[in-house]
Amino acid sequence: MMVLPNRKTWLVSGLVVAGLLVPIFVQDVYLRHLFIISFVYGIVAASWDLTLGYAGIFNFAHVAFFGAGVYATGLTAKLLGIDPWAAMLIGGLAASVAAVIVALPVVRLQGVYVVLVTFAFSQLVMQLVINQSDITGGTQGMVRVPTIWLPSYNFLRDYKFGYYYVAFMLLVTTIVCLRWLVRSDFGLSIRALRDNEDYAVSRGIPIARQRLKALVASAFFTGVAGGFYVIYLRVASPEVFDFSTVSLVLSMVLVGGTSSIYGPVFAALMLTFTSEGLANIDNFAEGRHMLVAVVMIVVLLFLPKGLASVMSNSLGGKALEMLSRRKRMLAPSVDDVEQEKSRAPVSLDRLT
Amino acid sequence: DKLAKIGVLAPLTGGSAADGNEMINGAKLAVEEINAEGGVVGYKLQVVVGDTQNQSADAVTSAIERLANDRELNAMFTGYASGSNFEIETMAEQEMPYLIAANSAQTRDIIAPHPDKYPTIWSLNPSYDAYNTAMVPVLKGLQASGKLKLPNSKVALISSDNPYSKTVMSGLEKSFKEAGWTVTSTDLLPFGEIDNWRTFLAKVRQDDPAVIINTDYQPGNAAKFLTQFLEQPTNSLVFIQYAPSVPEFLKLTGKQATGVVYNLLGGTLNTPKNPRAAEIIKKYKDKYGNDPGSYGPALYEEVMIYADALRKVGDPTKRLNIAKAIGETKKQIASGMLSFDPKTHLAVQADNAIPIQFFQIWDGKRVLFYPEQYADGEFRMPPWMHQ
Amino acid sequence: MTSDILSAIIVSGIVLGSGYALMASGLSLVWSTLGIFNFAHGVLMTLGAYLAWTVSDAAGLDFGLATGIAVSIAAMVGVGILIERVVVRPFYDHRDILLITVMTTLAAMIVIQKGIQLIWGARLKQLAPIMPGNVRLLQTTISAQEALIIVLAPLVLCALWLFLGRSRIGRAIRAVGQNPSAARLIGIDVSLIFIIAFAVSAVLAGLTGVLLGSVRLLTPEFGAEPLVKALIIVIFGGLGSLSGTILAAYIIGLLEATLVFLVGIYWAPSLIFVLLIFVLILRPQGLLGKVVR
Amino acid sequence: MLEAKNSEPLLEVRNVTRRFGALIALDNVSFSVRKGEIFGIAGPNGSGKSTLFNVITGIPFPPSEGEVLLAGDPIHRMKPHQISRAGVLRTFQKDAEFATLSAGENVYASAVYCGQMTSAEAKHAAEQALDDVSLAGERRTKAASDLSVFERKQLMIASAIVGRPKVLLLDEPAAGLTKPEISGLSDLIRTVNGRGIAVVLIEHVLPLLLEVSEHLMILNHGAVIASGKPQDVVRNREVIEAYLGKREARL
Amino acid sequence: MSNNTNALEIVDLRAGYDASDVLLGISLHVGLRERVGLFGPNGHGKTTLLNTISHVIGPRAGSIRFMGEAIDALASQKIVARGLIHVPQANRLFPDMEIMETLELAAFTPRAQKELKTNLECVLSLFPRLAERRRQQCKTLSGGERQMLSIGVGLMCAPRMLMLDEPTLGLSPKLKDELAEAIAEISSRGIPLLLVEQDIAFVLSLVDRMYLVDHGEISREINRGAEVDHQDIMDMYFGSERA
Ligand SMILES: Nc1ncnc2c1ncn2[C@@H]1O[C@H](COP(=O)(O)OP(=O)(O)OP(=O)(O)O)[C@@H](O)[C@H]1O
Ligand SMILES: Nc1ncnc2c1ncn2[C@@H]1O[C@H](COP(=O)(O)OP(=O)(O)OP(=O)(O)O)[C@@H](O)[C@H]1O
Ligand SMILES: [Mg+2]
Ligand SMILES: [Mg+2]
Repeated sequence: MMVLPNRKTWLVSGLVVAGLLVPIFVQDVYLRHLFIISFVYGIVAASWDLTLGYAGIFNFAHVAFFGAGVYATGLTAKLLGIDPWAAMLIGGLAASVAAVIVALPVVRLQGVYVVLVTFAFSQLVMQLVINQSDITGGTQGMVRVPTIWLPSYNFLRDYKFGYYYVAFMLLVTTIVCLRWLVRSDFGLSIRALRDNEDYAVSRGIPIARQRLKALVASAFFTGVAGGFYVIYLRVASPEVFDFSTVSLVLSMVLVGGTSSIYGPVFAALMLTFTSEGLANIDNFAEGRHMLVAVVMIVVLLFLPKGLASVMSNSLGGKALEMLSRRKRMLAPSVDDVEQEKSRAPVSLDRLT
Repeated sequence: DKLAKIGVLAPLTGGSAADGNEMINGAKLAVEEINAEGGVVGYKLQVVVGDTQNQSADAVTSAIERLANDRELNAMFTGYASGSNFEIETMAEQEMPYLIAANSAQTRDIIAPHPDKYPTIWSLNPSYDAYNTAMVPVLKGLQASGKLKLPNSKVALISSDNPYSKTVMSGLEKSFKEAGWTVTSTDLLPFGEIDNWRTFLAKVRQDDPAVIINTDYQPGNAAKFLTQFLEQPTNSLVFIQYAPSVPEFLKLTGKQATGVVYNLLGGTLNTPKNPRAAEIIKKYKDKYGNDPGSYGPALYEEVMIYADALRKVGDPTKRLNIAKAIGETKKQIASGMLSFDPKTHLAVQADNAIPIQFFQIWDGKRVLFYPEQYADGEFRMPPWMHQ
Repeated sequence: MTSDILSAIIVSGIVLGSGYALMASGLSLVWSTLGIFNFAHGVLMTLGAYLAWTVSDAAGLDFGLATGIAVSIAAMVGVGILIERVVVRPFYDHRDILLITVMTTLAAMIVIQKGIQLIWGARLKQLAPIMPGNVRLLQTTISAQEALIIVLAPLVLCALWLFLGRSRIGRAIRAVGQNPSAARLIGIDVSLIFIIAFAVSAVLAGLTGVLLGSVRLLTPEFGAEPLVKALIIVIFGGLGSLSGTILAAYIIGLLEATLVFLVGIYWAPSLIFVLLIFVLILRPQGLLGKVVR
Repeated sequence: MLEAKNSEPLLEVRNVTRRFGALIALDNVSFSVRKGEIFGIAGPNGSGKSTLFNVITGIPFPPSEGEVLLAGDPIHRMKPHQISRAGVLRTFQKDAEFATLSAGENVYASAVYCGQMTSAEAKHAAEQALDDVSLAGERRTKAASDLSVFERKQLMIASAIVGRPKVLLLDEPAAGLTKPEISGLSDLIRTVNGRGIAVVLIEHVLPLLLEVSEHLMILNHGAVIASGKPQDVVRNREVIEAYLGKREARL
Repeated sequence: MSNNTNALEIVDLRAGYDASDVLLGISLHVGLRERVGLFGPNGHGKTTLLNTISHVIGPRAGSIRFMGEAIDALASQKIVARGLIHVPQANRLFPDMEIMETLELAAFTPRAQKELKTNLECVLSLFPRLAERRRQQCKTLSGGERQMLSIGVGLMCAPRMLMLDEPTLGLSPKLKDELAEAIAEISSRGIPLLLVEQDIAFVLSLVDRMYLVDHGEISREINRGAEVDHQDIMDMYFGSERA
C-alpha cells in the first residue's frame, strides 16, 4: 500500500553502487575491516528493528540470537567439519529455533514482562555456552574456526577484499528481505498489533502467530550474520552476549530510528566509524566512549525519530519541526498525548 | 632520527581496565628509558595503544588491524589481549613479532602442534603445570620442618568457571589424591563477581578440611571470600590462587590477610636475591605513584627484550630476524632467568629459570618462603589456626 | 541439614534480599510510575559510592564517613535533576518516550561510568563501613554493615511505599506517569513532578551505593549488576506495585541463598531465571501486578 | 429480506455470566439475534452492555459461564481472532484505531486478515467500505491518529464492515455525534443491514436506537429486565424507572 | 473596560496544532453568574477552544482574561489554581488509579484541599455508583462511569468557573437528566459555566446564552430572550454543514 518516494529509490540505489565500489577505492585493510564489522552490526540492528520497532516486542534476546548463530556456525564448522558456507545457514536456523523457544512464553506476555523473559533467556543461553566449555571453550572461547573458501580463492590473503563483498551481499539481501517483509501484509499486521492489540485481534489478526513469525524472521538474519561474524574472525567467545554488545546494537537501532530498517544500518556505520576514528587519539580510551554517547544524545535531540528521518524528509525541515515540538514540549493537547501514547510501540499505560 | 613504533594491546575500558593501564604504563616506562639513552641503533621507540575493550573478538581484531595498518609499526606486546589468544593466528599471518604474558596454556595449545608456523610469537610466562604439581611437595616440606601442623589431610577445592582456574583445580585435585589426601569438595562457581560466600562456606565448615584452596584469581572475589571466611574461621590453611599478588588485595583485606598463602608463576620476583625486580618496581612507583602488579613489570621487560633484539638486528622491519633474536633471549628479568622453549615458545620453567614462588601474607607484607634460594622469610602458622 | 546451615541460608538470603530491595527501589520509583526506564540508575549508585569514598577515605579528602555520605547524598539530588533535564525532559511528549529515554539514559550511563573511570581509575576501592565489626544473627556471623542494611532496607521501602501510595506528591507522580495532560488539568505541575521523582530516585541510588559500597568492592562497573538485579525484581514484582517489588526482592534473595546451598553457586542464577520464566507464564502480570485490562 | 427475518437465530447467547471478583457484570443473560435483524441494546451505565460485547467476541475476555453460538456452532471457546473471522465483528466504545497506519491501511488490514481476501480484493473492498462511511479524499492517506474524533469513529465502522461480518456489534456509535451525523449513521446502519448483515446496537441516543432497531433489550445490573418491540419496551415501568427517567418517558 | 462584569473574556483568540490553524479569531465572554453554551459541528474547534483556554495548547494570538486577569500566558496548573476548571472530552483519567484515590488527588490545589470534604460528599451523592466502586481501577470503568468520574474530578478541583466538554457523552438518559439538574444546582451557587454539548435539548435546558461555533469562528450568538427552538438551530446547522 505504501509507495516508496522516488528520491528515496534513487538514494538507495546510489548507496548500493557506492557500496559495491568501496573496495576498489579503499585499499586500506583496516577500513575494509571496519566496513565488514559495521555491515554485520547493521544486519543485527536492522533485524532487531523488525521485532523492536515494527512489532513493538521488547525483545532483549536478540543478541542471544546473534550468539546462537555465532556458536552454531562455529561448532558445526569446526567440530562437524561442515562447509563454512553451509554452517552460516545453520547459524541462521539455530537462531530461528532459539526464537521459537523464546516466542512460546513471550507471545503470551505483555509489554515489559517480555523484557524479563527474553533477558533471562539470553542469560541462560550464555550460561549454557560457558558451561559446555569442553566443546565451546567456555569463557575462553573457541579458536581456529575454519573460514569460507572458494575454488582457487583464498579469503585470508586478499586483504579482506572477498570478505567485504560477502558481508555487503549479506547486508543487501537482509535489507531487501526485511523491507519486503515490513511492506507486506504481514508487516502491516504486526504494526497493527503494536498500535492496538485488542483492536487488531478484533480485526482477525492472530497475535501469537504474527509475533512468532516476526521473532523467527528477525532471528534468522541475525543468526546468519552471527555465522559470518565467527567465520570472518575465526573465533567465538562469550563476549558476544555481553551487556556492552546489547547496548551497542540497541543504540544503533534507536539512534538509527525504529521502524525504518535503513536507519539502524546507517547508525551501525556511523557509530562504528566515529568510535574507531576516535580510537586513534592517545590516552582517550574513556573520552572516546563518552564522546560517542554524547553524539547519540545530540542526534536524538534533533532527530528524535533517528537518522532514518533524514532520509524521509529534508534534514532542515525535520530539525525545525523538532524545535517547534520542543517549544510546546510541556503543553501537548489532550488528544495529542493520548495519541502519542497509543502510538508508542507498547503503549505506556500498558507499561505503567 | 628514525622512528620504530611498537603496539601495545590492552583492555583500557571495561572490567580489566586496571590491568590494561598497568600494561601501558610498563611499556611507556621502558620506552622513555630507552629513548632517554638515545634510542636503539638510531631508532626512537614510540608506543601506540590498541584498546581491546571487553576483549570481544571484533574489538581485539579492530585494535590489531588499526595498529598493523601502520607501516612504521613492526612489533606488538601485551599482558593478555583476549581470553583465547586467538589473535596469535593473525599475528603469525602478518609475521608480527608478538610478546604475550598471560594465558600461557592457550598459547601453548595454539603453538605446540607446529611451532614453526608461529616464528614470531613468544610467551613471557612459563607453562602453568607447576601450579598443579608444586603445591603438595611444598606442603609436605613445611609439615616435615614442623612449621605447619595440619589436623587432618582433607582438602576443599573451589574454582571459578574459567579455563585458568579450572585447570589449576583439576591439576591440584589429581596431585592431592595421588599424595593420599581426601578431597572433600571441588566446587565450580560461575565466572564473575560473587558477593555471598556464606552458604558455600557453611557447607565447607561441615567437613572441616585442613586446607581450603580457592583458585578464583579475581582479587575482589578473593577479598570477599577471605573476609567472610574469617567471620567464622575453621582450623584450616587458606590458599588463594594469584589474587593476593594484586596490589589492592592487600588494601582491601588489610590485617585480615595475615596468614593467607598464595603462589605465583612468572610474577615479579621481588627479593634481595633478584635486585632487578625491586629496581623496576621502584621506577614504576616513582613515576606512577602506586605499586605495580605483574603486568607493569611484564610489559617493561617485553619492551626491553624487543630493544635488545632490535639492537642485534638493526632494522625493525626485518620482523622474522627480530623475532628470531627474541627467541634466543637469555637474561635475568623481573620474574627470574628468562629463556624460551623452542617447542612451545613459552618461557622455561624451573627454580633456576622462571621459578614458582610461594608467598605468605604477614602484616600487609608478602613473605616469599619458597624457593629457598630466593626466600626472604619463613612460613608461620596463620593466626586463626590452633598454634 | 543442620540448623546452622539453615540459619546461614536464611541470613544470607535476607542480606541479599535487602540489598536487592534497595537497588530496585529507586528504579521502580521512576519506572513503574513515570514509565521511564532509567538505565543510568545503576551508575548513579556507583557515583554515590565514589563521591562518599573521595570525601571520606584517607586516600581522598579524609573528612570522615558521615560528611562523605552527606555530601554524596546532597550531590545526588543535583545529579538526578541534571539527568531529568538533559536526557528526559526534551522527550516528554515524544511518542516513543520509553524507547528514546532508554537510549538517552543508556548514553548518560556510559558518560558517567567512563567519567568515573577517568577520575577515579579502575582499581578496586572500598568504602569504610558505617558500622564496623561483625554481629551474630541466628547462628551465623555477618558484618555489622550488612546488619545495618537488613534494618534500613525495609524502612526505606516502606517510606517509599507510603510516599507513593498515600502522599499527595506520590500520587501526583503516579498520575503524571499515567496521563500527564489529565494531571495538568487538576493543577499538577508536571515538570516539577518529574524533577522531584528523579531527584528522589537518584538519592535512593546514592544511598544504595553508599550502603553497598562497603560490602561490595568499588569499580566503575559497580552499578551494572545491581541495575540488572533491579530490573529483574521490579518486573518480577509486577510493575506499578511497589509492594510487589519488595516482596520479589526478598523472595529472590532467599531463593538464591537456598539454591546456592542445594545446587551450588554455579547453577543457582540460571535456575532462578528458569523459575522466573515459569512464574511469569503462570502470572503474566508479575507477582503482585494487577491484571492489565 | 422478509423470509430472512423469521428464519432460525443467527447469533445465540445462552445463560452467559461474567464476574469480576465479587461483581457480577453479566448475570445469566440469554437472547438471540435473527438473520438480517437490527437488535438494540440499552441500559443504565455499567449495566453490562459493553461487557456483553466483550464476552461475545472474546475480546478481551470470554464469559465466565454460558455459551455463545453463531449459526448453531459454539464460538465461545474459539480464539478471539477466529471469532472475528467467523463473522462477529465489533466496534469499541473507546475510540480505537491503528494510529500509525493510514486510514486506508486500517481498513485494508481488516479486509485481508478478517475478510480473508486477496490483496486485490482487499484494496477494492477497502475503497468500498470507506465510501460507505463517506471517509473520502486525502483523509484516507492521513495517519489514523491525525483524524478527528468523528472521522475515527467512521474508520472503526468501516474496518468492521469490510471484514465480511455476519453480525455487526456497534457499541455506542452515536455518542458525541451531532444530529446530522446521527441521521447519516442510521442510514449507514440500514444500508449495511440491507446487505443481510445482522446488527446489534448499543446506544444511549434514543432517537437513533428507537428509529432503527426492530427488537430492543434492556439490561440492568447485568440482567435482562425487558425485551421486545421497542415501542412496548419503552413503556415498561421498570425500564422507565431504571433507565429512561421521567423526561424521556414523556417524549 | 471594567472586567468585573465578566468571569471569562476572550478576544480574537487564535490557536491550532502543528501545521493546522483551528481557531480563527474567537471572541466571547461569560458573565459572573452566567451559563453559556457552545454548540457546533464536530471538528470545528470547540474542544480546541477549551484546550486553549486551559492552556493545554498555547494560544497563537488574542487574549484570555479570567476574573479580570490575563491568563493566556499562564501554565495549566496556574489556571487551575485560580479556579478555572476544564473537564475535557472523553477523558481517560488515570488508568491504574482507584476511584477514591483519583477523587482525593483531584483536590490538588491548596484551595481545593480545603473544600475536599464537602466536594467529595457532593460528588458521591451526585454519582452514587462512584461511592459503590471506591476501589475500582479507572481503566476498568464503563464508559459512562468514567464520564461520571471525569465530571467528579472537575468538581473536586473546587471550580470558580466550570468548562464542560460534552459531559453527557455516553450517559444514560436518566443520568443525563440528573446531571442537568446537578449542573444547574452547582452553577446556581454562583459558579459560571461554559458548556460544550451536542445534545441540543440538554444545552437549551441549561444555558442562558449560546454561541454557535463554525469552522473555528463564532457564527452566531443566541440569547434566551430570542425564542429559538430546536428546528431553527438545526437549520442553521445544516446551513453551516453545507457551507
Ligand atoms: N475488568 C473489569 N474489572 C472490574 N469491573 C469491571 C471490569 N470491566 C467492567 N467492569 C464493570 O462491569 C460493569 C459493566 O461494565 P460495562 O462496560 O459493560 O457497562 P456498560 O453497560 O457498557 O455501561 P456504559 O453504558 O457506561 O458503557 C461496570 O460496572 C464496570 O465497572
Ligand atoms: N491533537 C491534534 N492534532 C492535530 N489536529 C487536531 C488535534 N486535535 C484536533 N485536531 C483538529 O482540530 C480540529 C478541531 O478539533 P476539535 O476537537 O476542537 O473540534 P470539536 O468541535 O471539539 O469536535 P468534537 O465535537 O468532535 O469534539 C479538527 O479538524 C481536528 O482534526
Ligand atoms: Mg459500554
Ligand atoms: Mg470536542
